[in-house]
Amino acid sequence: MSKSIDQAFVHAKQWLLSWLAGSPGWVVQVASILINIFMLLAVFLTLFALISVLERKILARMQNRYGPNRVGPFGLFQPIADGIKMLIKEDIVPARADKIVHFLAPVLIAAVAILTLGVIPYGRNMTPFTIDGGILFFFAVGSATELAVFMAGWGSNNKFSMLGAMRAIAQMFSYELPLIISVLPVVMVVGSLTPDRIVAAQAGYTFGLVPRWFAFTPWGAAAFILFSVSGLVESNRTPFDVPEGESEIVAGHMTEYSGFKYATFFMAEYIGMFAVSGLATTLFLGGWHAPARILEIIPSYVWFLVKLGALLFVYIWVRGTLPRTRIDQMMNFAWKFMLPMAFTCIVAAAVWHYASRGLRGWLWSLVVIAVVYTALSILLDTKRKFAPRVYRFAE
Amino acid sequence: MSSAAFVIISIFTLAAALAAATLRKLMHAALSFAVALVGIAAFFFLLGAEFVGLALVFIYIGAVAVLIVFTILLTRRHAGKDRGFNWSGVAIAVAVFGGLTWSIVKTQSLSIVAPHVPALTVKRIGQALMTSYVWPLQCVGLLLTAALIGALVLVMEEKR
Amino acid sequence: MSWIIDHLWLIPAVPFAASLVILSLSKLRRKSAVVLAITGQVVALAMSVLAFLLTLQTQGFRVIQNFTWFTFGEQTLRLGFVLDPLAAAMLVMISLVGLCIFVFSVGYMAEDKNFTRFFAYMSFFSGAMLGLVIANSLLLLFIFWELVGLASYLLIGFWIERPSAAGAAKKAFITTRIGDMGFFLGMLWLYNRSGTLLFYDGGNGCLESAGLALLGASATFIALLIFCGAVGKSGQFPLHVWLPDAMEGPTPVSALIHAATMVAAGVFLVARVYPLFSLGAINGVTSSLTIVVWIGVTTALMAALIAIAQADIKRILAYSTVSQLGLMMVSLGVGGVAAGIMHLLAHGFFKALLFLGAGSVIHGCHGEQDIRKMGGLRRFMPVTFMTYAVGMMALSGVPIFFSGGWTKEEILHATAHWPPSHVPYYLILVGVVLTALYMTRQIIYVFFGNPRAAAERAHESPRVMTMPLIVLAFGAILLSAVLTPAWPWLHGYLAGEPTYVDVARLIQPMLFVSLALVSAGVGVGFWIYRKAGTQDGGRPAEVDPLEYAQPALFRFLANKMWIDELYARTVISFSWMAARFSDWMDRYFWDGLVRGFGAIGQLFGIFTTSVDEYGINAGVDETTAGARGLGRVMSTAHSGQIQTYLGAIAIGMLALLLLYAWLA
Amino acid sequence: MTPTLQVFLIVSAALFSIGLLAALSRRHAIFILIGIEMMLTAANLNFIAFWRFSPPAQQPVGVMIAIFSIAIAAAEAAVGLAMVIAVYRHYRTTNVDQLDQLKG
Repeated sequence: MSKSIDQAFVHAKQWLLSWLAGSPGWVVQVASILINIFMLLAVFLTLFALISVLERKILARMQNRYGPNRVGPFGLFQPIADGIKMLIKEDIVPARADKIVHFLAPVLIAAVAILTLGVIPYGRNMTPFTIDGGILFFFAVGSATELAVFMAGWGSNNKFSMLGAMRAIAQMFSYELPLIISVLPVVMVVGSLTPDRIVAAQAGYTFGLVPRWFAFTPWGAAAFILFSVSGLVESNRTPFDVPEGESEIVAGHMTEYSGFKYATFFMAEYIGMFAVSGLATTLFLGGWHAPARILEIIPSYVWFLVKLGALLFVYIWVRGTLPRTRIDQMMNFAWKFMLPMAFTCIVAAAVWHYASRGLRGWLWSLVVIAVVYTALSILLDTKRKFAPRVYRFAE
Repeated sequence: MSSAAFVIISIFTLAAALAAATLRKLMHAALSFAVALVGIAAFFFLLGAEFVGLALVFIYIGAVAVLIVFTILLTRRHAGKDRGFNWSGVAIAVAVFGGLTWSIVKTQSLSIVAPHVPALTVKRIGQALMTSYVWPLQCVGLLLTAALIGALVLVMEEKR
Repeated sequence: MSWIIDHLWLIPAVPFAASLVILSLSKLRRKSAVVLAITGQVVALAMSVLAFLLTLQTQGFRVIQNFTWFTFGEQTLRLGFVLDPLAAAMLVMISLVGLCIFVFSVGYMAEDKNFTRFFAYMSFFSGAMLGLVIANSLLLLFIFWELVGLASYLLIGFWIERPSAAGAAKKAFITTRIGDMGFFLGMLWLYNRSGTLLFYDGGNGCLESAGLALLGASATFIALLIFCGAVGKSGQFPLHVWLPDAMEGPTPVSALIHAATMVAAGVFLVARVYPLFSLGAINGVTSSLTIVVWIGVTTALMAALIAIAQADIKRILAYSTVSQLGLMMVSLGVGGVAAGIMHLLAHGFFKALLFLGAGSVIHGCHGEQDIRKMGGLRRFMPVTFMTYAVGMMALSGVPIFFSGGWTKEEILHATAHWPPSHVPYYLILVGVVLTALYMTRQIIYVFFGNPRAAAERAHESPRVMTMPLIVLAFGAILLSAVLTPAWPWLHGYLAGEPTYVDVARLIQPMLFVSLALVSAGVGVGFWIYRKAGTQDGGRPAEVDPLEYAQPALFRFLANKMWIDELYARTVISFSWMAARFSDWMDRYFWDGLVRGFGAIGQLFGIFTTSVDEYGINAGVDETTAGARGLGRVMSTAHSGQIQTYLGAIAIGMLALLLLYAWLA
Repeated sequence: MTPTLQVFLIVSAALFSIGLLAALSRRHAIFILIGIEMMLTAANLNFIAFWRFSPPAQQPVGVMIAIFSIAIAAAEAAVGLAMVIAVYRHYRTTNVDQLDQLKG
């Protein structure tokens, strides 16, 4: 029974495709692709609507206020109202803008964000597009975001836009390195760039109790943290929303956008966040695997969504907690701490692998990470830098 | 490997490439170049070299194209429109194209259909890179480091 | 536990690594430097103790770890590590004493601006020294030998801004180099004869029967050449002059390198290659060993005499070190290898203790080193005084409670039964008396009597400096537990013999001999120097009692028997003369030759010039004019426009393509 | 009908010629770089096509060369663009017509 619920969507798709039995092969192929795309868009656009209102409500709770509560029950219809507002708002294009580039930027950024969703396994047998180098695809396509942001900045012909775009590109470039390098340990250990294989490699339980997720190994935990932080930066969210910091440069590269184009940017940011969280889930949190053997009766895609939701909650939580960083602090952090640590994770994963992947490997890789972490914090003088601030007043 | 896909991709690629070579606004040309690269990556997919296609997208669109637009931004004084157009260059390019096409068409041994080859997995590429091609790989790593440092030195502001 | 056997290389590698890391740190990271250096030393100590415990398992324990360094042609050059009682005992002594000295240095060097560099060098030295003792190949030993030499050079000249320190460093380096030259030649000779430099190699090493059989009569010369190295490093008679000057370095350096460990390396080397020395021994006597004995005796007696007349607290200890090393050499030469090494180990403890005590005194007296300006310090520096007294008694050879007494007694015992001659025995007895005498003199000058100029503002050193002193003092005392004839455990351990307890052997005639000698030395010392530093009769306060009594003799001794001056007159002035002669030859003879040839060349040149000018040039001018014209025409192709070049390349490519297609 | 090697080569030749066109006829230095990159990718396309159309071999040599040439092209682009910036700083122009200091 639980198996059929687990595979419900897969069966439904096969049933739909069975209508096309007898038509040429490419028709079935195209139909299958279209179904996948449709499902992806339906699920994630709904999720986007839901998260946008939930984020506002959660943030409101954290800031001791109510948040949206007027439209529909508990304000749940708020996104619909927002959507209608965005759609009927006037679309303003600056006179001196580069109109083609200005128009293409939001299209590209949204397309890229949605494309990256395609390679993530959402449940057992539920990967929309299986590519041999799925992880590489994710990053290859994701790297076009920078171009899109630059197009937005350039096309608007506005100083704030340009500055915001440059900041965005600088930070995205810097954090793309730790992001990708922190994925490498997993790829190395699994020996594959295919997300399905990576999820499969995390099946099973040590001592029948602790799931074999990579986040439970020292290198995996370190890489997971690095990946999540870098992912946070890549999606330009607080505390790393330097490129669109409204108190400094209006809204960065989105300054000259309004109406539906602005909504597209907004959507792309959220979908990018979903994609990074989904990849983090796949890589480190065991994908759609259940955290305990007993809980395997719950369908796999539910587990995936639960983990995704947990990560998203953490993102919102961080946004509600931390203030915005300065750009130079961010850059220093990326190059002086994140990057060496990411390389250390590779070494630690290799140590873990060659020390037979057991408890011994666990301890040794912990030692590697702890040593490098300590050395880095001594070298970077974190004790002094993160001490309580001393205020000096004019005397 | 279907003809339809080939025709679509080649028209797309060549159109984008032509745009990249002839558009008057530099920024538009750079973006067209990125589009042309997507087309070439599609060619690679079509030919079964998925990894190379992905690497091409990753490196060219993620890095080289952004570098180019950044350079355009930094040397903006003339970035608006590129007026001059050297017609002798066009003639040479057309002649080269003619010569190449003529010699390709003339060589009969080239009109072959692709044989069936096993899919080229990333794993196999990785193994090849780590065994037979490990020296070139290291050399490329060294080259990239040198290029990185060289580029930095070139653009560093001279301290006065 | 046997893990350490496979990882013996880690013992030197850890301090080396610490040194490299510290060197790469910024000058301001003092705390990190200290933590790294001391951690490295603690790790080395822990591993040494592990290795030491391992060697206790069986009698005559010995494991080797050989590996190939590189291969040239048919030959492979192999290096290796060895762990046996000799190495293990040295390891523990070096790392323990080293640790104490590191801790002491934290206090002593606290004010120095090159604090991190100091610890980097010290760690470097420690690593090299630990490597030296576990080397299983003469070549590897030589490598580490040179590395400790380098460390010694760097540390003697640590205060590089002082010309005297730089000079002393240079002197140490060059003097030891003379000995090392012999060592190197001996090594080459050995390799030529035996084809291997490994000490132990499962029966094929150069110290094992198969290897020794290949040497034959050349063994004597090889042994003596290697002994040259030991003479240089251990400051034996002709080459001892660098060691007292080496006291220009910081005091912890003197304690670690120039008292406890490095200078003992020569003794260690002789003990290590002892089979070479004793090859073909008749009744335990060979000609090479006889030379070792005589050099040792000469050194011991001479240095002890000089020590009596010195005023610098560290120089006295330096000459004492030279003298004690001579004693060890005598012991090795007469066949008491275990006794010599025991004395080396015990000496390592109490001499390090004495030097650190001296450092503490200097620190307390704000940098003053002249004992005549101290006095009465026992009231100001009680801890230093107590520990210093322990060291003094151990060095003087006070029996029963102090380790030095037992080892010295054993050396005397060994020497007394040397077949060829009894002269060394009697000379060494004199040496023992002199040792007690000059130590008594020193301690009276420093700690007794009235405070003089430098002692007035003296203060006890901080805890970080006194703790190592106390540890070393306990070491110097407790070590005697395993040295007594009643239970000669260390002797048995080193010699690979079983030991058992026999209280009856505690009382031996030699015990009374040494007791008598020491009390004679101390008593005479007290009698002579009872009023040292004060005005007495016709003698001014600052004049030494001995100087007052025997001015000529004292001057002779105070000027180190004029050996430095002798060298300056003979060796150095000879090399000056040789240099000047070579310079003259170069300037006038060879230069004259060269100039002569030059003149011939010039003449020929004048001739050819005229031919050139009027015969050939006319033709060439025309040609060059033509070439220039052609060049002007060609240069128009170089428009400086890259696109033109690129276009030309494209056209060329097209032409080649068409040519190829047309031909095919 | 499936495409033969010839048509791939012709497309690649066309791409190469377009790259050459950009490199030869435009004045702005960046265009020259774009043209060179395009010619390089055309060469890569050739390599991949030849690999795909030749009988299966032990090593995917064509693919390997393409991968290495992509890496080298990235290095070339970085240095080339750095040079463009340096030239711009020095001469205040990126127009290659005006950069003829090496004129003979």
